[in-house]
Amino acid sequence: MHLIPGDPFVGAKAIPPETKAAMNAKYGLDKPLFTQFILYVANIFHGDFGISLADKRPVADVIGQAFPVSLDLGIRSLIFAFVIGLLLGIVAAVHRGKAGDTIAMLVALIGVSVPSFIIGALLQYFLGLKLFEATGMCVFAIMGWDSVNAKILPALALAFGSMATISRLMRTSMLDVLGQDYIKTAKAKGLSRSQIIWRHSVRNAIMPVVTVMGPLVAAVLTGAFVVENIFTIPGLGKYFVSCVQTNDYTMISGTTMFYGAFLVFANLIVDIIYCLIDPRVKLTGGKE
Amino acid sequence: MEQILDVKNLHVSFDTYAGEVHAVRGVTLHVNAGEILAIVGESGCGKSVTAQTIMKLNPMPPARIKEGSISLCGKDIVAASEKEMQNIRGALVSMIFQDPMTCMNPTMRVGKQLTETLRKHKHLSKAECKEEAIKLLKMVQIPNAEERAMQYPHEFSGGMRQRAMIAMALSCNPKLLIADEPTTALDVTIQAQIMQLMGKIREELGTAIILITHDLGVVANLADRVSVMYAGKIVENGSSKDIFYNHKHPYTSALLRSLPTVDTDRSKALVSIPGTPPDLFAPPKGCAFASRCKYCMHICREQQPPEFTVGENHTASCWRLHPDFPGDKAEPSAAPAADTAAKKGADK
Amino acid sequence: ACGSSAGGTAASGAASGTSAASTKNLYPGTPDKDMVTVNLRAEPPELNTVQTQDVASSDILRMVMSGLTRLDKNNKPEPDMATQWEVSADKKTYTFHLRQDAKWSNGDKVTAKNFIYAWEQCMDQSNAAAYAFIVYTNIKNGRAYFDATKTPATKRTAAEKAKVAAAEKNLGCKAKDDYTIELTFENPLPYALQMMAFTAYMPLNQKAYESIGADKYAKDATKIVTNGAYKLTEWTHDDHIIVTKNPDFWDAKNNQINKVKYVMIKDANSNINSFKAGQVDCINVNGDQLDALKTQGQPIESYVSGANWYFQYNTKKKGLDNAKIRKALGEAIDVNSLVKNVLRDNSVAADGLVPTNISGANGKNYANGREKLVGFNAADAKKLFEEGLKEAGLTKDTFKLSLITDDTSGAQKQAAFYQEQWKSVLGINVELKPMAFKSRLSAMNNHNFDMVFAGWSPDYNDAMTYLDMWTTGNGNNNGQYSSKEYDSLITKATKEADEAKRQDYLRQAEKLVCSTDCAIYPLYFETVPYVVSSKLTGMTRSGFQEFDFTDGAKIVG
Amino acid sequence: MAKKQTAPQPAAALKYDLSGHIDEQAFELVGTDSTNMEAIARPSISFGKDAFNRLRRSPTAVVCMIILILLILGAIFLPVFSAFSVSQQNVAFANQHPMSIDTVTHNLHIFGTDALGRDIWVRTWAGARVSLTVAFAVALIDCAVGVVYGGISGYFGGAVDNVMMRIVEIISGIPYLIIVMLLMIVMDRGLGSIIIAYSITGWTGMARLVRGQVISLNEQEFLIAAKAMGAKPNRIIGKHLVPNILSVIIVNVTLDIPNIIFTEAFLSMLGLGIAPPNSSWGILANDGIAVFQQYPFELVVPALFICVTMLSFNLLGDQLRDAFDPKLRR
Amino acid sequence: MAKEKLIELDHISKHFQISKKETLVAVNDITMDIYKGETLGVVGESGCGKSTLGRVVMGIYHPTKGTIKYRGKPVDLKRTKDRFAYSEKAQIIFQDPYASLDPRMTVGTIISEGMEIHNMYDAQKRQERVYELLETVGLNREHANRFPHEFSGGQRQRIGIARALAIEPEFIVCDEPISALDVSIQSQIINLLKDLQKKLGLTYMFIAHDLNIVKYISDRIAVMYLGNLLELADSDEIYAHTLHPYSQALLAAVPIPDPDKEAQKKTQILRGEVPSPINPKPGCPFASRCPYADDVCRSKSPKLQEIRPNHFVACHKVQPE
Ligand SMILES: Nc1ncnc2c1ncn2[C@@H]1O[C@H](COP(=O)(O)OP(=O)(O)OP(=O)(O)O)[C@@H](O)[C@H]1O
Ligand SMILES: Nc1ncnc2c1ncn2[C@@H]1O[C@H](COP(=O)(O)OP(=O)(O)OP(=O)(O)O)[C@@H](O)[C@H]1O
Ligand SMILES: [Mg+2]
Ligand SMILES: [Mg+2]
Repeated sequence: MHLIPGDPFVGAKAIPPETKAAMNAKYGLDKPLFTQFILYVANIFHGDFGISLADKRPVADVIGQAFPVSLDLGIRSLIFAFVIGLLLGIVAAVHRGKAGDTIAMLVALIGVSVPSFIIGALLQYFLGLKLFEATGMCVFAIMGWDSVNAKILPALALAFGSMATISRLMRTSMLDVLGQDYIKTAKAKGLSRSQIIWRHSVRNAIMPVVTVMGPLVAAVLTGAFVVENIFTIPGLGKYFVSCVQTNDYTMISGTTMFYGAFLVFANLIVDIIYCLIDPRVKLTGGKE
Repeated sequence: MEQILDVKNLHVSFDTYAGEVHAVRGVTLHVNAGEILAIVGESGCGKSVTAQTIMKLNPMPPARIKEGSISLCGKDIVAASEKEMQNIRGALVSMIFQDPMTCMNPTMRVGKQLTETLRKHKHLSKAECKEEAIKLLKMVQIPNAEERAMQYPHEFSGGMRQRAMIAMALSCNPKLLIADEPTTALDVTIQAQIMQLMGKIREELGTAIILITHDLGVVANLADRVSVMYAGKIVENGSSKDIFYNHKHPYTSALLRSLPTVDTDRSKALVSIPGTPPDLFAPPKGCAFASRCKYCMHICREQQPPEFTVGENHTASCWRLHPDFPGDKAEPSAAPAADTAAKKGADK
Repeated sequence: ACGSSAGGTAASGAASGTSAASTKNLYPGTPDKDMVTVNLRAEPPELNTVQTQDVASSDILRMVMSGLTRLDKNNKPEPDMATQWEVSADKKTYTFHLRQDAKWSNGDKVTAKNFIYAWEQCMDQSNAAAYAFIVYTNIKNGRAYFDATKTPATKRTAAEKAKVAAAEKNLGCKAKDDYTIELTFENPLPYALQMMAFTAYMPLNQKAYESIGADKYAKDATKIVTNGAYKLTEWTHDDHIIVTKNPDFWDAKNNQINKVKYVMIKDANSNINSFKAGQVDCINVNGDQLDALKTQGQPIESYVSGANWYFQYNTKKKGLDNAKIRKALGEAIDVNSLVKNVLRDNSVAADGLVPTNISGANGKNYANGREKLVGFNAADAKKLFEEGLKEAGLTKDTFKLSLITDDTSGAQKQAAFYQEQWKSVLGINVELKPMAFKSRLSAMNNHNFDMVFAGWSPDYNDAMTYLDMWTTGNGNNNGQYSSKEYDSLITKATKEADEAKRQDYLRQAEKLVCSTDCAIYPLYFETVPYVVSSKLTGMTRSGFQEFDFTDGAKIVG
Repeated sequence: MAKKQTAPQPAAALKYDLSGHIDEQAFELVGTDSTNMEAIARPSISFGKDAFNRLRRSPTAVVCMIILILLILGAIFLPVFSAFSVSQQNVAFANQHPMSIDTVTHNLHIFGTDALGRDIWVRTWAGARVSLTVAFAVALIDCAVGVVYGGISGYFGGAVDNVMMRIVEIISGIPYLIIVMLLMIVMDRGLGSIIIAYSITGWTGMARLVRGQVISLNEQEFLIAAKAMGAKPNRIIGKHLVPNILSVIIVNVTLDIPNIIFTEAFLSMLGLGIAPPNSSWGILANDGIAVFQQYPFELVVPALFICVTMLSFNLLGDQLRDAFDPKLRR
Repeated sequence: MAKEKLIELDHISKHFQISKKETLVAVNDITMDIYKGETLGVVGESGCGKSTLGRVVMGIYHPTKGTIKYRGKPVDLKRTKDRFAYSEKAQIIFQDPYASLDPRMTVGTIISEGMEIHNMYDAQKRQERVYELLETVGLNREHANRFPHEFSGGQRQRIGIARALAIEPEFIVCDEPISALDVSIQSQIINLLKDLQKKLGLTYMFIAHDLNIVKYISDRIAVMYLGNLLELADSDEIYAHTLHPYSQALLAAVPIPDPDKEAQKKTQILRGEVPSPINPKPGCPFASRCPYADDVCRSKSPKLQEIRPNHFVACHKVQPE
């Protein structure tokens, strides 16, 4: 970690060299690198990620406090992304080649085409400020994370990108399913179109979408930085970025490790969900 | 006899990227109550398209009924709306497909899939459906029906799945069952089970069956009547006996003789039909079989042969059956035995 | 951070021309009648007075903690925990008398020992307090104490303990009784009373500090014990802080706002949006927002922050060791155009190194009557540059220069402006190197730069805070400027008790460093424009009190 | 196109009246027609050509291609032929609306000026240069590394595959942002650094894709046939695998490029983009977002360019995927 | 006919490790010889290991156990050199005419690839040979520049045959070359294969599940079930004296394209399902469906025995008289 130029204790003011040495001693940075590393690893086994050099709080505390917020935001945005994305994908697939398809895919494409910092700023301006000025009511709060109306816009802004991914994936997989023989069977039974779509297609079409949820969770959590910054949300995303900029290396390794572990966990959850919706997959074995 | 299905001069085309595919080019056929009609023909000759058009299962577009009429139990299918078709499908006519592995929804319990038709058409409750599902599975001789109904398709073997598919198709007692190559994907020993089951069903339930297959052995085993298709047209139509013993069309005859049987002499070459069937993108203007037919005549290349009646319920489309056909001048060495009969039949 | 003395009506000094009376405030602010919300912009990283070193933390600390003195509306020290004091003739010894009714938030009495304990903690080398030097260089024999406390208290050997005890005995700070403190300084300290309001000199409740533990102290709302006008009642990290009026505070009747909520909005758009949407009552605005608000007719206020921005040259680098070249590089910049067209936030072009809001001798500000030391002069710049290059044996093509800036968009924008100015006036291409703040400081400390666009904000309200750093070998003298004359001027000023003489030494030094030798080149003094909702009046904002609600701030309407 | 009738017409085209008597001549035996019975009605067309034809017929694809070509040409030429340079300032004429005339040079600012009075038109095109260069360079590197890595991993399988895929998992397990940021801080700012930083994490997606494709192709009978004929690995990879996954690679690259443009914008947003006074779309958008409430067009211009480019690449990728889709071929 | 052994399979097994605990026994302990110039038919239900056996013989899969001898010499297919030499002698034709041709190559390239690999002829001669081969299999020379997807199934199958013939092999594994084809096309291919055999003296291992065709084309027939060889005999012998209960059921199940004969035939329908080849139980593999199975069958696996001259059967119930 010492590769990064700069020193964690450099403040705006120069600190007398004696004080700096004292600081290094206090945080164990005067020891040889190797010793520092061993100590760090040893501490991690005790659940101790060290003390954030920028915040002076234990990294574990920072993560413990900020991550639930990020998770809340992430889950909300994933729900948005999932529900809207699936609907768009279904609409597009069912109306393949027609206006519905074009519109749904255009919406999705715009979702991937506009960077989240622009979407966030626009949502805040139009749905936050302009709506407030028009109605005189605080329909969506502009900042904060303490009320329900504050949690909608950020989740939406964060959802856009993954929503686009999901809807495009859903469209492809839905088209695939709609071309399957068992859909023909269902049709031959006299089921109506909506019955065919909802009873026979959606569940099967969701499965490939579920498999990308793992990486999507990662994207959402790390991408949260921008949105957390715009909407002033006390989440982990911004620590994740700012710790690199401030050379806060206990925080860097702490968050990286935590995210790594979380992503493993998220993938595990995705696997479990996959097993729940696909009866062919057993938890122990592979696919048939 | 009561006619359940009457298809007249059916033309179906597909509009594809590369052009129009004339998949069905004037099919006329009918099915009587309780009989088994087999449709045989080479791959791509339009059997499945014909069958699916009867139920209007083809996605339209790209498929398009260009001409013709279909009457199912007196209902005009061509004019029927999608809503009306939904009420007809499964109730009046149902269908089973070639590959039982892909024809069942992998994420739905077999019992539920089995009784969806009942819920839709007979509005049975969930509990009734469960009972019904078990009954149906028992009907198609699946052991442990109670347990099996709660399982998913992947837990079934291929033969069991095809039997479950049959049960599914029969759940609403349809008048007509269309079986599109029901045994092609199965092993012979399993095929024998399915054939036996189909025979039994026809006997016990009196369901008429359209059996689509490549396998003339299966036809011989099950069919009452046979329609032979080639390149989107029916070239010969007749009772099973007519087709096997008294065929009038050179294609039928070549087809039958190209099959080796247990008794075929191994030292002799098989009778084979050279060439490949025509591409339905550009069907030939004359008889589609002309280029592969060793009896081909000038007229065959120019004009499509009309349907000639050659016996009771036996028709064939070949210019050699035309009353003006002068007979074979220089008889090819191994003329089909049927040729003499053909001349006889052509004298109306 | 801060400190203050007489003079300096900063808020009015450089404020924009708008007067609150003529324009109507368009924004009613937050709906809550009991609480005001202001944007603090960043999470305060450290509320432990021993350790704190930043503006955001001291904003909160000045609300919840009380030192011996506090700053009034005009940044003048007034009594707080000390009700009165005596000063010795040599201005080296101060005797403070504490009020006897003051209480900590845990109910303990505030005593003289609390102050001595706090200062000792700050000076204790093993605690590694960032502002230890501001205590130990001032208090008599503080340095010896600092040197004695290398090992942490818990690990000291008997010999070390004895050494520390001896050093403690010699320290210039004594609790004469529970409510009297005698404080002796190393040198005459004319700004000692402002210094007593600085966070490093605030008291500490030893019992609470030790039971919570130094590492955990003040890391949460429940882990801090305060003695100030407000109590820290809510702290969601990186989201908001709420302070609530302390009814037991001696001056409680003058504190009219019940609760203050500090939010931490960084994004510029969110900042203005949340103000307009009535989620915040006071925000700082940037030049673009200021223009738009002005057009709308919203009254704008501002204060001089005391921060000055300048070029720091690496005087050891070939070419930049030439004073003419250094001067030419500075004079080539049309700062007035920058301030007017680019910044547009009422900042003013610098005429010297020490900003206008710093107090000086005779009750007047230091900058009052100072000669103009720097400024835009294209013709002179060109001439000096040619001469300088010749002297240094360089040409425009062989002279390669780079400028390090912060990587914020504002800094990068300015850097692009300087780059273009150098190109058009001097005809040289300067490479820009944007860096993260910490990386920039590290490059500076390692003397690994040609030029840096840097800023300095005052620690206390005296010109010395801008000047002593350029002495030979000073930790902040990153350009390695070294002048015997300069060093002696600063030493003289330190020892001088007479205010006018002292100011004269300082002015000579200032001229030497930024005009004659041109080791640095001051560009502009920062002004902070802000808007306040119509709900909130009477709040104090200045370079030394970024937010203060104790002096008559009110919720109206 | 496919309707050409290849059957030769008999010399004497006869007309037959079905109702009446038919000439005996018509019943003359001609026998099998050996030229026609194996005839293929459709003209020969290679896979690539077929895909290209299909692409050409899609208006969306054509429009996208035109837009992208215009963008590339614009990026190459427009900054050179502009009245302003990228860094030229007129601070007294800052934040002007599009189509305003400069007070000093009296030239037209087509997209107006930015906060330093620089011409947004030329900065946008110069930005296009940077953004597109980064995108293409990264895509190329990703592609090269990913194909080789994924190809080796998929082809050899077993333990090699296991180890190689674990490495990929670890790399893609660490959020790419942190890797890129760490690298960006260690390295000097500039185009090269951005390209390297993003390439270091970017190739894993391609590697996985290629590996999956190779594994599924490996089971294909035509590959087994090649192996049965004694083909060596280099032949199998070069002649069979690569051509067969090429379409997937192309599609993936097309869909990857917008992501890279996106990342560049994001890094610029974090202040990690290229150094001023150079411009990139990310820098422009980031500058624009700060003032969009006051000068909306300063955001609209770069945002529009980013959107249109991303849209074009995405749509083109989708169209390419359709064009290459074997299911749609007949 | 003096029978010269071309390939000898000695206790060949092929297992696939599906997971840590599950082993799929695709081919189980098969010993048999393939004589030069003969056609050995292999029949059995889907999934019984026919293709796997064919691929093991081809050297595409390495046998888990057992050895293969070619012309009396053991070939170690793990060695690249051996395999390369062997690949010149043995070729394979696949079932799926769609998947077995590289869609990105022209027919000409597909056919000449083998010759290139084995460095046969120069470029021009190769081209001529491509035309020659195309005509041999009944296609036109113009087809050399076309792509596989433009051909019908039967045509593609013929291209596959041309490819196999290009390097002039001695031995061809035909892995269900006709199952995917139409009746009328099947006979074309069979006639073609027979012609080629006569002309070039080829040896075939002909895998199929249509017993009528196997009988027609093969000199000897091997009946497989669940990876095991159950019966091996001359073609006529096996039909005349079907000994194994499974072979009997298999033959009986084949429908005859003759309504009268079908009507008379009494089919005995097998009950029960084919067990899974994963971790197979000991005992006779057919025991679960065999109408004659007893406890011995269920516990002990039968050995292949010569019951009649050149007629081998693996069944406890069929013992030499
Ligand atoms: N969706 C479609 N789009 C275009 N052409 C189609 C479509 N479906 C079928 N066809 C064409 O219609 C013709 C008849 O097809 P059909 O499926 O009826 O053949 P089949 O006789 O059932 O063959 P098989 O025995 O292989 O099932 C074929 O040439 C086929 O290519
Ligand atoms: N590469 C492989 N990995 C794992 N299992 C395999 C593999 N190849 C074949 N198997 C399994 O081995 C068994 C025998 O397969 P094989 O393909 O030899 O059967 P087959 O007799 O050729 O069947 P079919 O008639 O369907 O072609 C099957 O259960 C199959 O699933
Ligand atoms: Mg079909
Ligand atoms: Mg096989």
